[in-house]
Amino acid sequence: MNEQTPILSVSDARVRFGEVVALDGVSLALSAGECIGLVGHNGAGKSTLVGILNGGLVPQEGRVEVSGKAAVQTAGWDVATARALGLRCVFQELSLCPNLTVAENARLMHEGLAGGAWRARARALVSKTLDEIFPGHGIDPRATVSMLPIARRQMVEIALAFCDAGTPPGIVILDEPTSSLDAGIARQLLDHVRRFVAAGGTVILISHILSEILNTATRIVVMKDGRVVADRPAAEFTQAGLVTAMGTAGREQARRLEGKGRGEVILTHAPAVGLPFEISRGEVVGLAGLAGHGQTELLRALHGRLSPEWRAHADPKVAYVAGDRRLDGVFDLWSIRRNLTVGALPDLLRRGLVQPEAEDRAAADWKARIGIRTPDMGLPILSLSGGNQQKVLFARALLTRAPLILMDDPMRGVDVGTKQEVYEIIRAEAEKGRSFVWYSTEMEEMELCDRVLVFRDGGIVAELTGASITEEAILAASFLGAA
Amino acid sequence: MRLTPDMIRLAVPFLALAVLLAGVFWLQPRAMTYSGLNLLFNLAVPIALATLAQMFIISVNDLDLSMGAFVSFVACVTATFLNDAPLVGALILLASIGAYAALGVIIHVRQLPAIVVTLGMSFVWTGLAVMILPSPGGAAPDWIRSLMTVRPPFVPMAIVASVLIALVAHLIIARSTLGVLIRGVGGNERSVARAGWSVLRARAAAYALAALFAVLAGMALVGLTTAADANIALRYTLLSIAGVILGGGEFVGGRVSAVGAVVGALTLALAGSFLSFLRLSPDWQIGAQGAILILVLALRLGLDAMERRRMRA
Amino acid sequence: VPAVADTSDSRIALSNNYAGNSWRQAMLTSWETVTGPAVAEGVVAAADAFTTGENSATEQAAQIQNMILQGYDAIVVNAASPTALNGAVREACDAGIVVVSFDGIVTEPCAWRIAVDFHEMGRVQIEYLAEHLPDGGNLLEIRGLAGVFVDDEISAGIHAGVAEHPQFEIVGSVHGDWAQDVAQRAVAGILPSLPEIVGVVTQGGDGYGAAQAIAAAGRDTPIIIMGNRQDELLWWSEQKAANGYETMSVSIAPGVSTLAFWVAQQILDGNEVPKELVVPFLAITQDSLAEDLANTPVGGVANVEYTLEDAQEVIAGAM
Amino acid sequence: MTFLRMTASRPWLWAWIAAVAVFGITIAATAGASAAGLAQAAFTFAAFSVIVGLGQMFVITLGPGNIDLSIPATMTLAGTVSLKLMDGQEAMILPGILVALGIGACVGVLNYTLIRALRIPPIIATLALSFIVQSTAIWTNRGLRVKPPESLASFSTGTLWGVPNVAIVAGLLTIAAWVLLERSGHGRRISAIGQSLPAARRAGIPVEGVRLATYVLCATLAGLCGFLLSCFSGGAALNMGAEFLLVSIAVVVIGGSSVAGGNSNVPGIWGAALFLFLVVSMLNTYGFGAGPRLILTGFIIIAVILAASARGRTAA
Ligand SMILES: Nc1ncnc2c1ncn2[C@@H]1O[C@H](COP(=O)(O)OP(=O)(O)OP(=O)(O)O)[C@@H](O)[C@H]1O
Ligand SMILES: Nc1ncnc2c1ncn2[C@@H]1O[C@H](COP(=O)(O)OP(=O)(O)OP(=O)(O)O)[C@@H](O)[C@H]1O
Ligand SMILES: [Mg+2]
Ligand SMILES: [Mg+2]
Repeated sequence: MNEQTPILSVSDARVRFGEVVALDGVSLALSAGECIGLVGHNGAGKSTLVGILNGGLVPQEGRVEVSGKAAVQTAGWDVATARALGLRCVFQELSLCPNLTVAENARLMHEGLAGGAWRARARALVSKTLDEIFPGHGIDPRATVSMLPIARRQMVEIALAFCDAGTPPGIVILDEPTSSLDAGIARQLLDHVRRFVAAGGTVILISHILSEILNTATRIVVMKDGRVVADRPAAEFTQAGLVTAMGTAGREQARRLEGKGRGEVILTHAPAVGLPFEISRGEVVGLAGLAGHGQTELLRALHGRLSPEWRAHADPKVAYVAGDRRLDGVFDLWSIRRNLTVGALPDLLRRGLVQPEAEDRAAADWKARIGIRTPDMGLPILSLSGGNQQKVLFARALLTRAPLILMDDPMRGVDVGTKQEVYEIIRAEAEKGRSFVWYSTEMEEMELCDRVLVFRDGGIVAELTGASITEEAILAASFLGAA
Repeated sequence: MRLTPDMIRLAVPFLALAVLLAGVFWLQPRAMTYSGLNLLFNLAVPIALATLAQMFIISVNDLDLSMGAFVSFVACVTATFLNDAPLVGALILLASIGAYAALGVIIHVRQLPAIVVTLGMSFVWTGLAVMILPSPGGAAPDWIRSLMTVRPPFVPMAIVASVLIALVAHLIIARSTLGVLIRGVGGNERSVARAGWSVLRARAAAYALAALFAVLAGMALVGLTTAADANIALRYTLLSIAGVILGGGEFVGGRVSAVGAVVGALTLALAGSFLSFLRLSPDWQIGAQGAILILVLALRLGLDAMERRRMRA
Repeated sequence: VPAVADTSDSRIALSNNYAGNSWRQAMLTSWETVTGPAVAEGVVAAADAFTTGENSATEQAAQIQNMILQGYDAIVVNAASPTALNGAVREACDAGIVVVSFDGIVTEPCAWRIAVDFHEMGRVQIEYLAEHLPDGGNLLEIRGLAGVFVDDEISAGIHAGVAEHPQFEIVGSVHGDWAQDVAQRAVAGILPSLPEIVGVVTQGGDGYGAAQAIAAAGRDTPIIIMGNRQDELLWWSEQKAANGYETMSVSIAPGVSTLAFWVAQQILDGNEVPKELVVPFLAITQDSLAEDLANTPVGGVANVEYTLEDAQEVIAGAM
Repeated sequence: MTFLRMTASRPWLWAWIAAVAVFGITIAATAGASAAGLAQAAFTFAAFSVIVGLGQMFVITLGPGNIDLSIPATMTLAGTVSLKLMDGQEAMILPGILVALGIGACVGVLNYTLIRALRIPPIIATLALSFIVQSTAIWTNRGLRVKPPESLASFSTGTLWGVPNVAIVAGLLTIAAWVLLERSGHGRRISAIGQSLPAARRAGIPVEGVRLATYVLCATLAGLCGFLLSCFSGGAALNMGAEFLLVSIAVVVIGGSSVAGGNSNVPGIWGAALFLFLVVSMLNTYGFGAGPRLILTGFIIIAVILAASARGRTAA
C-alpha cells in the first residue's frame, strides 16, 4: 500500500453560489487505507467538497482525477461514474426514500441488486451489513423507513453505504454520520470505520465532535472559509490544537453554576409512562438516555399542550427549537430574516400588520449575537450551511418572550466555537429567568444542565441533579433503568 | 399481529367495499347473482383502469387533471379509427402514450407544476376529441366488444378483470424495480438522483405507464358502451383522484397502492348503485353521493382510533 | 283499441342524467305531477325518478344497469349521449324491459324514441328572421355544449336555414354551454369585434343573457330568438309594451317527460306503438306571448304536460 | 437582461403580458375599433373570476393538497337562497347580502370541519361537501330564476367613469387580499403553513385557527361572487358556478402562485383572469370551431406556463 499514490483527488476546486464563495481552491487527495477526518466551522465548505467528490456538483474551476485511469475531466465526473468506482456517500441530511422499505432503498442504491428475486437478496444483504456494523440493531429490512426513528434511519443509511452488492465499497464519505446517534451506536460505527480502513478502504469522516475525529482518523484536514488550512496526520493534533487550527478561539468551557436554588415551579407534567416531573423558573433541564426512547415525543407533547392551536397568544408560553430542521424547522421559500422572526410575530405586529423596521432590527441583532454567516439576512434560508440554519432556529426561539424553551437536540451540526457561544447564551437567559428543556445526544451537554431526566422505553426512569450528573450515571440509568 | 398504518390504509377500502356490498345485497338480493354482480361492477372496470393511471401520476407527486379528457379522447379514437382502420388507430394511441411521456419530460425539465400543464392538456384532449367526433357516434371494434361481454364460468367478467388488473398493476408498482424507482421519486427525488438514477426517465416512464392504463380504460369503456362521444368520461378526472385516495394513496410522498386504488374505484362505483337502490328523492340524490364519500373516508378514522385504543391496551 | 294487459303491477323508472338547470328541474316536476296521481289511481305500481350528479354518460349507464337489477318493467330515459348508453340499453332490452327515450334520445334500435326535430327547431329560427328581415344581415349564433348531439343538430338546422336564405350571414358563433352566465360571458367577449348584427339565434335559455350583454355594449337590440324561459318572456313583453319589439321563442317543453311516461305505459299495456315518435317543439309567438307568459311560473320554463289521451293521440298520429 | 430581471422578481408579469398580447390580437381583427368595449367586457367578467380566485389562492397557499372544490356549489346556493330571500324587494338587499356571505361562511366551516375532524384530504372533503351543497340549492328552489332587486341589478351591470362596478368591487378586494397576504401577520402564517405544516406548528403558529379562517374566507368570497353574479345575470341558475371550478384554480396558477403552497401572487390573478376571458374572445372573434378553439386554449395556457418557467431558470 503506497500512501503516495492517491486513488482519487480533487485539485484546486472553486465553487461559488451567487455571492457566496463556498470553495476557494481546495485540493484533496485520497489514498487507500486511510481515514481522513474533515473538520471546520459551519459553512467552511465541507459538504460542498463532498458534493464534488460524489459527482453531484460540478465545480466552476478545478478537476477530479482518478488513479489508474486517464485523468477524468470534471465534466466526465458524475454520480454514476463515482458509484461505479465504489464511492459511497452518507449525506448530512438523511437521504433515504421515507415511503420505501429498507430493502427497497437498498435496491435503489445498488445497481448490483438488479435481476430476479432482488427483494430477498436485498433483505439478506442489508441484514448482513447491519449485523456487521451495528450488532443488535433490531431493524427489520421489511420496515418502511418513515416508520423508523431518526437514529435507525441513520443506521440504515450508513449500512447501505458499506454494503457490497457487486461493487465493493472503496471510498465511503460520512458527512456528520453520528449527529443523530447516541454514544453507544456512534462507537459501533467508528469501530467499523477503523476495521474498514484497516482492510484497505478509504473513509472521509466529517464531524463536529472532535474526539471522534481524533480517535478515528488517520489524517485530519481542517477547512476554514472554503480553504484547506491544515492537512496532517492525526497523531500530530490535540483537541486544543485542532480547535486553534479551525480558527475558533479556544474558549473556556461553559460550566454549570453549582448550588443555585430552584425558583417557582412553572410547569408540572405527568406523562402516560414513566415518572412525572416539574420545571422551575430559570432551570435548565436535560433529557438524556439512548436516542429514540421518547425524548422527542415528550417535547412534542409539552409543546402541543402549551402552544395554541386556534388563536395566537400575545404572550407565548413556550418556544421550540427543532432538531430535524428539514422536516420541522426551516421554511424553504423564505429569507433568513423571515425564518428568524416568525416565532415572535405577535411582537412585530401593529394593528395586524408586520412592522418592517422592527423585523430588520431583530434580525440584525441576532445575526450579530449568534454569528450567522451570511452577507445579507434577506437571502434565502437554504443558502446557509446546515449549522448556520440551526443557529437561525435557535435564534427564532430566543427571540420570543416565551418563559420556557424546548430544545430537540438543537446543536446537531453546530461547530464547536458556536456551541460554546450558544451555551453561554442559554446560561445567560436562564439567569434572567427562562427555563430550558434540552434533549441532546451529546453527553457533555447533559453535564451543563441543572437537572437531567433519563429516558428509557418511552418514559422517564431516573432524575439526576447537580454533581450526580455524570456520564457514568446517565449511562447506567439509561441501560439499567434506574439510577 | 400488529396493524401498521399501511395496512390500515389498505383495510379501509376493503371494509368500505364490504359494507356497501352488504348494503346492496340487503336492498336488492337480485344483485347476488352472476349477472347481478356483472351489472353492478362492469362499468367499474374502466374506472379502475383510469384510477390506476392516476395512481402512477400521483406516485411521482404530480396530479393529472386531464385524465377524464384523455380517456374521452381515447374512447373517440377507439370508436372511430381503431374500428375503421385499426393500424392508424393503434398508431394514434401509441403516439398519445408518447405524448404523455413527453409531458412528463417537459414537466420535469422545466420544473412545471403538473396541475397546470395537465389542466392545459385537458383542453387539448377535449378539442381533439370534439374534432374526431363532433357529435356522438362511432362503434366499438368487435373484438373489444366481445372481450368486454365475455362470460367466464362461475365468476363474472367484471370481477375477473378487476382482480387481474389489480394484480398486474401491483406487480408493476410494488414489486418491480421500475415501480420502486417511481415511488422513490415520489418519496425523495434527490436521493434517487444521488444514487445515480435518471429522475427524468423515471418520471417519463410513470407518465407513459399512466397513459397506457388510461388507453386501456378508454378502450374498455367503449367496449361497454358500444359508442363514444367527446364528453363521455369527463367525470373520470375526479373519480380517479377520489379512487386513489379512497384506496389509501396520498397526494405526496409516493405512497400509493394498486390494489387499494382498484378497490377504491369499485367502492365509488358501488356507492352510486347503493344510492339508487335506496330510492331517495331526486333532489337529494346528488347530495347523498357526497355523504357516502364522507362516510367511507370516515371509516379510516374509526379504524385508526380502534388501533390506537388497542395499542394503549 | 282496448287494453289487452293491465299495467297496475308495472313499475316504471325515469333515468335522468342532469338536474342542474331550470329545464331539467321543470321536467322532473312535471314527471312528479303527472305520475303521482297515476300511481295513486293504480294505473302503474311505481314511477320512480333517478338523477345522476353530473351530466355523465358512464354514470347514467350504471344507473340503467341498476334499474335492470331492480326489476323495473320500463325505463324512461333522457340520455346523456345518443350512443354511449347503447350497451346498457341493449342489456335492458335483453332483460325484457321496455326502454323509451325522449329529449336526449338513444340510437339503440330496441328502444323507443320520442324525438324533437332539433334540426327543424334551428331552421325555423332563420325562417322567422327571413320573414321579418327580408333584407337579411349579420347573425350571431349562440351554441350549446360542444360534442353533444342536441347542439350539433340545432346548429346544423340553423346553418341549413342560412343556406336557404343567403341574405343572412353568421358572423360570429360562440358556445354558451347552455348556461346563462357562460353564454353572457361569451357574447360579451365577441360582441365588441362584431359588425352590426340584426339577429341572434339561440338554442334555448340564452336570450336574456344575450340581451343583457348587448345592452351593456350599448348596441341596438337585434331580434333575439328566445327559449321559453319566463325571464326571457317577461323581458320580451316589457320590450313589446315599450317599443313594439317583435321576436319568437322556441324550445322543447319539459313536460315531454310525461308523454314518455304514457308511451311506456301504453307499450306495457300491450298497445302497438311505433318506435319513432316526433313531438312538436313549443313555439311562442308575438300573439300567444301574453297568454303563455301568464301560464309560466315565475322563474320557470313554458311547459306542456301530457295526459293519457294526449299521448294516445300522438301515438295514433304516428301510426 | 433587465427585462428578465424584472420578470424574475415579478412572476405575475407573464400573465399580464399574455393578457395584453391576446387583447392586441383580438382588437387587431377590427383594426382597434372595439378596444374600449372589449376592455370593459374583459374587466367585468374577469372580476368574478378574480373574486373566487382570491379565495382559492389563499387556500392553495396553505400547502400541497389544499384546494376548495366546493366553490361552484357555494356560489349556486348563496345565489339562489339570497335572491329568493330578497324576492326583488329593495328593502331586503342587506339581509340578502348577509345571507349570501353567511352561507359562504357556513360552507367554509363545514369544509374545514370535515378536513380536520375526519382527516380527509381537502380535495375530497370539499368535493363531497359540494354535492351536498348543490343538493341543498336544488331543494331550496328547484331552479326557479328569481329576479334581483332593480337597484342591485343596475349596480352590478353598471359602470363608474367607464369602469365596471363589479371590477371596482373585485379591485378593492384584491387590494385587501394583497395587504392581508404580504403585510399582515395572518398572511405570514398562511405562507408558513404552506411551506411546512409541522415547522409552522413548532414555530408557535396557531395552525388550526389559521386554516379554519382561510377556508371560511375562501367560501365567503365564493358566496359573495355567487351573489354578485346572480344579480349581474338577472337571477341565479343551478349551473351558474360550474365554470368556476377550473377557472378559480387556473387563475391562481397561471397568475404565478405556486401550487406547492407557501408562495402566492395577488396581481397575477387579475392578469390570468383577463387572459382567460380574452383567449376565448380572441378565438371566437377569429371564428375557430369548438375543437380547434379548445386545442389552442390548452396550448396557450401551457405556453404561458413555459414562458414563466423560463424566467425561473434564468433567475437561478
Ligand atoms: N445551494 C447553495 N446556495 C447558496 N449557498 C450555498 C449553497 N450550498 C452551500 N452554500 C454556502 O456554501 C458555504 C459552504 O457550505 P457547506 O454546506 O459546504 O458548509 P459545511 O462546511 O458543510 O457546514 P456545516 O458544518 O454547517 O454543515 C456556506 O457558506 C453555505 O452558505
Ligand atoms: N349541461 C347539459 N348537459 C346535457 N344536456 C343539457 C345540458 N343543458 C341543457 N341540456 C339539454 O339541452 C336541451 C335544451 O336545454 P336548455 O338550453 O333549454 O336548458 P338551459 O338553457 O340550460 O336551462 P336554463 O338556462 O334555464 O337553466 C334540453 O334537452 C336539455 O335537457
Ligand atoms: Mg455540511
Ligand atoms: Mg454541519
